[in-house]
Amino acid sequence: QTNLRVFVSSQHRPDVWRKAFDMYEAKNANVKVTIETGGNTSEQQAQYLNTVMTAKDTSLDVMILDVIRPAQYAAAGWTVPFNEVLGNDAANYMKRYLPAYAEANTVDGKIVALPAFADAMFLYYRKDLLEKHGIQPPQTWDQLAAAAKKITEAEKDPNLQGLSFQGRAIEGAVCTFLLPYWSMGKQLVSDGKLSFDKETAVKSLKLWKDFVDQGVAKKNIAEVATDDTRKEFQAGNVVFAVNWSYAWGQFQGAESAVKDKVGVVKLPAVQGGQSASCLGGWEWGVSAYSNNKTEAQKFVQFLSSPEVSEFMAINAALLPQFPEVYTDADVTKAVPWFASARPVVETAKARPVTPRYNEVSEIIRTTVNAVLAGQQTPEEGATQMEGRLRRVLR
Amino acid sequence: MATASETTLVRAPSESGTKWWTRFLDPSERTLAVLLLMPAALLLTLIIVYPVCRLIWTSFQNLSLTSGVPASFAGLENYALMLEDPVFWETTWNTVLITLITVPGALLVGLGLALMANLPFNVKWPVRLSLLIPWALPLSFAGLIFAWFFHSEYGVVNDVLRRLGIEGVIWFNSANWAFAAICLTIIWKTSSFMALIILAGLQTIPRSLYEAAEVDGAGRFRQFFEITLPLLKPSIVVALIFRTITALQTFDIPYTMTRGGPGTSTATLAMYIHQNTVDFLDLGYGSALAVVMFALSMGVTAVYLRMIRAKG
Amino acid sequence: MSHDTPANQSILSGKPLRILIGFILVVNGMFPALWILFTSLKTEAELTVKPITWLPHAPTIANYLRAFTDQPLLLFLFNSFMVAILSTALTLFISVLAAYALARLQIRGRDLILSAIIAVSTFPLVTLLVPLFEIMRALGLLNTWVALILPYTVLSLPVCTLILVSFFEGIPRDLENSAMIDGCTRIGALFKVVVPLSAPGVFTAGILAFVNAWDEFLLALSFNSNPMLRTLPVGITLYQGEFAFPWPVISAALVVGIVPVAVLIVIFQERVVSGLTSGGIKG
Amino acid sequence: MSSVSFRKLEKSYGALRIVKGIDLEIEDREFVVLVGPSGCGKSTTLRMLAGLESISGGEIRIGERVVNKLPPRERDIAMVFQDYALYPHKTVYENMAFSLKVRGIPAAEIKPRIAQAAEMLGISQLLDRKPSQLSGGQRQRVAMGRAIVRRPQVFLFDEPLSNLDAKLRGQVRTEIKRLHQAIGTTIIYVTHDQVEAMTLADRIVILKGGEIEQVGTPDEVYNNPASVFVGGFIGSPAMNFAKGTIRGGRVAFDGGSHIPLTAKAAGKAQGLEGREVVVGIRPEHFVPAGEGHGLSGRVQVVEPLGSDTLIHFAFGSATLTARVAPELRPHPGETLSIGVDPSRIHLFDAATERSLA
Amino acid sequence: MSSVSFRKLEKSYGALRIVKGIDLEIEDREFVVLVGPSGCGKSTTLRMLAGLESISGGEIRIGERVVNKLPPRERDIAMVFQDYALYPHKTVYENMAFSLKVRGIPAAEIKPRIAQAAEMLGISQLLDRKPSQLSGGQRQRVAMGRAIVRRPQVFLFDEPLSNLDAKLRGQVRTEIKRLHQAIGTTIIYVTHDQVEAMTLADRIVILKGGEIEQVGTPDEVYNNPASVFVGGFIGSPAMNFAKGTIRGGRVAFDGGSHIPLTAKAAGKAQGLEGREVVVGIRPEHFVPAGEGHGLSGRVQVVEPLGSDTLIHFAFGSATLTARVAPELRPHPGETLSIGVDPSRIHLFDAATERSLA
Ligand SMILES: Nc1ncnc2c1ncn2[C@@H]1O[C@H](COP(=O)(O)OP(=O)(O)OP(=O)(O)O)[C@@H](O)[C@H]1O
Ligand SMILES: Nc1ncnc2c1ncn2[C@@H]1O[C@H](COP(=O)(O)OP(=O)(O)OP(=O)(O)O)[C@@H](O)[C@H]1O
Ligand SMILES: [Mg+2]
Ligand SMILES: [Mg+2]
Repeated sequence: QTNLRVFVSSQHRPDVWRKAFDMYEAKNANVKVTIETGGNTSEQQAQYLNTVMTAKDTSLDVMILDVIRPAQYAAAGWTVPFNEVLGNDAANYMKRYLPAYAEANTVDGKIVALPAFADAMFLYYRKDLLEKHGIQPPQTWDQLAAAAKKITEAEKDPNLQGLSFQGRAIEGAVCTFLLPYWSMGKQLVSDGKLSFDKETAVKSLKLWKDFVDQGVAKKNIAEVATDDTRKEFQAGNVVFAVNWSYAWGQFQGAESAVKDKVGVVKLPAVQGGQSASCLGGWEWGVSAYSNNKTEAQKFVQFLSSPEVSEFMAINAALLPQFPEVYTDADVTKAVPWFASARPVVETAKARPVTPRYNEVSEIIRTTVNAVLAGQQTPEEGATQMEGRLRRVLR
Repeated sequence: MATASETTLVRAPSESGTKWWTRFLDPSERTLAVLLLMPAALLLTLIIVYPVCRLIWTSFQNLSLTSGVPASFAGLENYALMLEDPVFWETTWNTVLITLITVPGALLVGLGLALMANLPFNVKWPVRLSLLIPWALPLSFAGLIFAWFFHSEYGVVNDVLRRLGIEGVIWFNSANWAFAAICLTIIWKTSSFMALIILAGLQTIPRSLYEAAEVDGAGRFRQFFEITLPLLKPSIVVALIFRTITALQTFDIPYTMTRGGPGTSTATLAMYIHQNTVDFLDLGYGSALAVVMFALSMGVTAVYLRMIRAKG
Repeated sequence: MSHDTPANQSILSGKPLRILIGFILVVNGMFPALWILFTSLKTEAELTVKPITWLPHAPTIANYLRAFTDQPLLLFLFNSFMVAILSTALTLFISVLAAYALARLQIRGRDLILSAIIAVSTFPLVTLLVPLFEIMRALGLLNTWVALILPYTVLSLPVCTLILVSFFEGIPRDLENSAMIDGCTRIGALFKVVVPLSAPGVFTAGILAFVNAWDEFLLALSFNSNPMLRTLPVGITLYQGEFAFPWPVISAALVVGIVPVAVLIVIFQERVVSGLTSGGIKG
Repeated sequence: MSSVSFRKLEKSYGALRIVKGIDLEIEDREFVVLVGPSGCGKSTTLRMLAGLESISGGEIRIGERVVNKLPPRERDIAMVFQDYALYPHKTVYENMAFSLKVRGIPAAEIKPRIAQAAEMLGISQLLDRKPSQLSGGQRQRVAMGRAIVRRPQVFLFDEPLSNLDAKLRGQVRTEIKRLHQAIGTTIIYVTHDQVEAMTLADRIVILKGGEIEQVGTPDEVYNNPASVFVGGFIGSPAMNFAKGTIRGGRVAFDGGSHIPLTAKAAGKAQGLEGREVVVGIRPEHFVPAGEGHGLSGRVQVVEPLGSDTLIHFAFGSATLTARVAPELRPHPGETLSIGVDPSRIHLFDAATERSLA
Repeated sequence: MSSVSFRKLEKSYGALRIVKGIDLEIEDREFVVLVGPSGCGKSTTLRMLAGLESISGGEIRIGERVVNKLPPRERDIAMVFQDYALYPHKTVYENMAFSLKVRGIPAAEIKPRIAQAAEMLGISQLLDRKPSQLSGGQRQRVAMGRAIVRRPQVFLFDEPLSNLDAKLRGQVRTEIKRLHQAIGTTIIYVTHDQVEAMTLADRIVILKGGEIEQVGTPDEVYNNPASVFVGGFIGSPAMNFAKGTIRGGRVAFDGGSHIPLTAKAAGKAQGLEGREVVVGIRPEHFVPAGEGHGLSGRVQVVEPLGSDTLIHFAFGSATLTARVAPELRPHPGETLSIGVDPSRIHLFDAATERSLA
């Protein structure tokens, strides 16, 4: 009899996960799974898990981790890699997932966690307003700016803003910076080394700052967090919004002012560049202090299977980490919009996979915030960002 | 008036008849003092002293969980690193500034609140309640609520300003305004703690002293400065010590209001410690920072205690 | 103390002024709480209306229903209440003993002990999270009330001790002497005479300890992962999503969390009439 | 300028009437002593005059000013509190200097004034101490000193000497008297010490249950008490009372003894034949047996005071006290024969308890 | 059983010696009164006996037990404090009931005991009040009552009557005396009231600066004071002192007047020819001019007390006070001729201030 304690993020439908666990228990009579939760945001959960892991607690076996954390946990020696159980098959095994997830969970050739579900950033737009003014969903940021200006000027609604994105010094601001940066074809980290391109960084920051200065985005964008974007769009005050997948469900809710008026496409590109989205989603890791590592890894393999992915997509509206699940008939029936989500998720890139990601994140988001608040020019911001990043990622 | 039987009722036990255990009821002053201080000492050792020793030990180690390098003794390296760390200096400066602004601020406001609350109101409880509510509001939510109050669009502050015909500012777009908003919030939140302690002190001042002063010719202000304030001094010092310590540890309010933004302009030392230990998992450096903060608090406390002792 | 003297009247004279002062006090203290109350009666959509509304347009109790049904709010309340009450009681007990020793007994190094007690409180508990977690695990206290009660007691112990010391010093020694002659032990005199007479101080210390325990978040989050043992501040964050922060529901939960504290304060404040110590002695 | 007058002065706490309409005119430079049993409202009256207690009815004037609504500091009074009310955080010197500093008197002048007052009260060596380091008596002297240095228009003293030992009390009493003669400030003084009242007062006011029972010079209240209460209250040991009946120009007591009335008293007692009266006899007005009209009774208690002896003896249902020469020491149980000077007795109506004189 | 003895009792605060070696044996059922100037250590001594103050040296016994280390509650004493020390949070009834409850006496018994004590002290109607609602005198009576209900082995009183008015004081004084006679408990009583000391005490102990100056019955200390200090301290008004020189069987004063010594005194004064002495004369030992040996001086102050008159007159460099009949009222400035009974004077050595008798 093996007892597995699993840490589940409580904002991601632990009740549905429980059912998935039941399925496993049904198949493996010798395993019992108990759920543990702590905090309701990625941040609070990290706080809790960091405490538990630093204290080398043996009671926890499996934990769900935000996509930005597996590398950090692996470096701290808190998770056990899957390479051994997967054997030579490892590389092939990872190919089943969307490529970005294979990348996000592999550090120096070690598979440190297995993906639980996917997420990405989307461009939401007001279908009704675009149709009314005869505008196609924008392909580039310039088009978006033009469209936003045209619509807001025509609508004469003082409350209507062109574009909402995240300027507050939160994790979302990192994506804000990376979207145009990636779109221009540059990477922040390649092969574990910093590959910062300052010119691109300036352009990226300037792109956003220009939106503010031109009135496409609000002056107070520096205080806008992810859910503020969602709320304002949902209240009908925004034409374009950059946001994660969770917003879709809310836009279609009963309290929404934009129900059935929302379109979703992949994010615009920089003129001449490729569209890029920011990869989200969560991964399953096995604690290095667990007494049931093998059993736990087997369990995680199950949780990270297409079968469970489909189950979670249908029952919890979590985006699948397998490309083929998007087109599964049952899934498209339960969540039709996933069809339009797949191309977006496929363009999504993982944020730098580095043990010191938290420091990288802190540097980027404070800079973005400072630039958008007008405390620094894009040039100053980029210079400072480069300097500080260099110290972290030598 | 008394019969023999009554007088024997309360006769003290004779020496030989004294029960052995009664000796434990009357330990010598020294023993009693030790016994009385024991529970506090035990608890403090368990919860604070032992962990603090661990922390200090860690601060001399190279222990960054994300580095992939095993822990090693680093001597004063972490401390040396600190001197060159601009963020350390900035957050320390912010912390000191917040302390210098909000401690006197909360003292003044708290003193005012306490004096006002000490007036003979017919119905006392609404006054006392409003004195305590700010403080009873969980810190983690007080910050969020005030961040919302200072929101440039949906906040009450700008709404009231607008109604008064003043164009509000985007508080969190500017380092100075954000700092001001944070300080105001901290003062609001902590002045009730001050007021509470001062109010308790106020109630111990005998009224006859005011009468004597009144007859002596002292006016309201004179009475305040010559009677109230000196006699409140012990309470004020108590409040100041703890307010200063908590001010040096300021974390929740800037964390929830601005995340230290814009940039790092409103980040505090406690936030930086938290970041280094919890986010960056650099336990060695984080511990060193904590030790520095501890030293800072100790220094301030020592000054206060000297102040009490000088007058005591 | 209760009646007006001319002196008192002149100090801050006049009923109107007093009412104004009362009003200022109430607004200052109550406004955020009232705002939360109003918010808890609004719909989420009303929060993004411009210009903002103060009173709810169409008050709804839906948020309260959600607050109670989405999460076991009553359980959170119960846990918070028990942890806060027990740690307050423990804090008061320990600090009454320590304060008495410091205020009354001839101890060498009294100042040193006092400084030491204060000094330990200068260490932010946050930085001690990990070692504390290890201690609690070693003692098998994780996921118990005790895991929170002990650190919360330490959190309030220094300030409570200091407050009580100053109060005890204000109690005439003869009252205690009298009790000892009347047949009490020193400890008996402490609890029968000194403590009742320091009621305002004990009350103040108690309120401080209670609120400290009632508010704490980080330790509660880390030490008690069992959903059955969650305290209110941790519980309230559960209404949050990864990104979503549903103010109206959280406000409703906050209101539910503030009410017991308010009731407690009102009840106690009636009991703690000012100037208890006056009139017992000649001086 | 600094006369004081009370007109129909009242004080109630809720339904409880404490002071029930006091009318009193105190002249400038007069020394008035308030006496009365504990709880009769002496302190309350003083506090109303000082402005420390609100006035429920009537009016108080200091000089020509109605001061009912005036705050204490504008009344130009100094007060020695029954409970001292020293400032615990100030040294003795600072306690005494406070009122002078408040009134803006230059430091150069404060110092000698305090030195002088301290000298007079014998507290010069205590000037640097805090009140908590003083004994009860020392504190009271400091409180006295604090008032004295002020030199106000009216002094209020609330039992200022009650904690001093007899010797010091006599000394300070004489100082107060001298002080009064020197500066001539109006003084209102509450005490329950007979000697203080008799020796200090220009006039004595006897209060009973919040009302004035009698006002008069010490001699008047001593020699012509207006009522049984005053007779019994003023004088120590207290006046003796015995109930009797007027019968044929004499007062007859139960048990057969009687005292003849003097011609003067008999004149006043005319038409009172058969009325019950209370006879008051001061302890010192007993004379050796044979010298006055003889009375006798069983000795109960003998108290030798050194300077005199007090003999308590039973007389009818009453116990009488006689003050006699110290050498006289009868034993309890003996029968005492003692004389009364009929011209020295006081007659009161038994029903109203008012004087018949 | 409940005798009390002090052996070489000492008390110091740091370097400050307050009580400097007191030796005193108090018998069971004895009533001992401690007197002495303010600050001489009376309260301190009492508090050491009660166990409230640690003992710096020597030993205290109650009965046969050395109680130096015994906690107050086991000494079976009751104490009335100089500053009352009533429990402000308890009603009068609860104040009085407290010690009985603590000792586990059943409620049924507590009630009548309190009722009885309250009746005796005249506080029956105050039982429901809190101390803050009482006047000073009322508080003191409650404090008395609290001790009385206890019926302990030893009663300690620290100036219990100082805030009562004269009448009540006399009354309570008699009650205390009666109480003592009834239960016969040992009583140690601190006061600075002459009358209390003289009437209550079996023995009076006069303290000066932490040392015993004289112990004796009231008569002894009054009639044979051991020193100038005792002579001046006991008796009110105080004994008069004048410096003189023994010359040929007489005491000669500056200014030429003299008093002859009685044969007995002359005997003792032999060999003292030419020595400086202090002559002590009690105010009541002046007699009308012509009756004794004549003295004269300028009248300074006249204090009519009603029962007597005090005349303060200058004699050489000293001021003497004479207690005379109330009718005698010389005016200040007049020259007074007055007699002294030579057999009544006291002689002290001018250098040591000890009695020569
Ligand atoms: N706040 C109060 N509430 C009710 N009664 C009070 C209050 N203060 C005083 N009293 C009552 O008023 C009466 C007069 O009190 P006051 O202090 O004037 O007496 P006093 O004549 O000075 O007596 P003492 O000689 O004992 O000092 C007393 O019976 C007292 O109990
Ligand atoms: N804690 C202390 N530290 C230093 N000196 C003290 C202390 N307590 C009392 N004294 C001093 O001890 C002396 C004796 O005090 P005590 O109270 O015994 O006097 P007392 O004879 O009762 O006088 P009183 O008649 O004024 O009550 C005083 O001079 C006083 O100043
Ligand atoms: Mg009084
Ligand atoms: Mg004393």
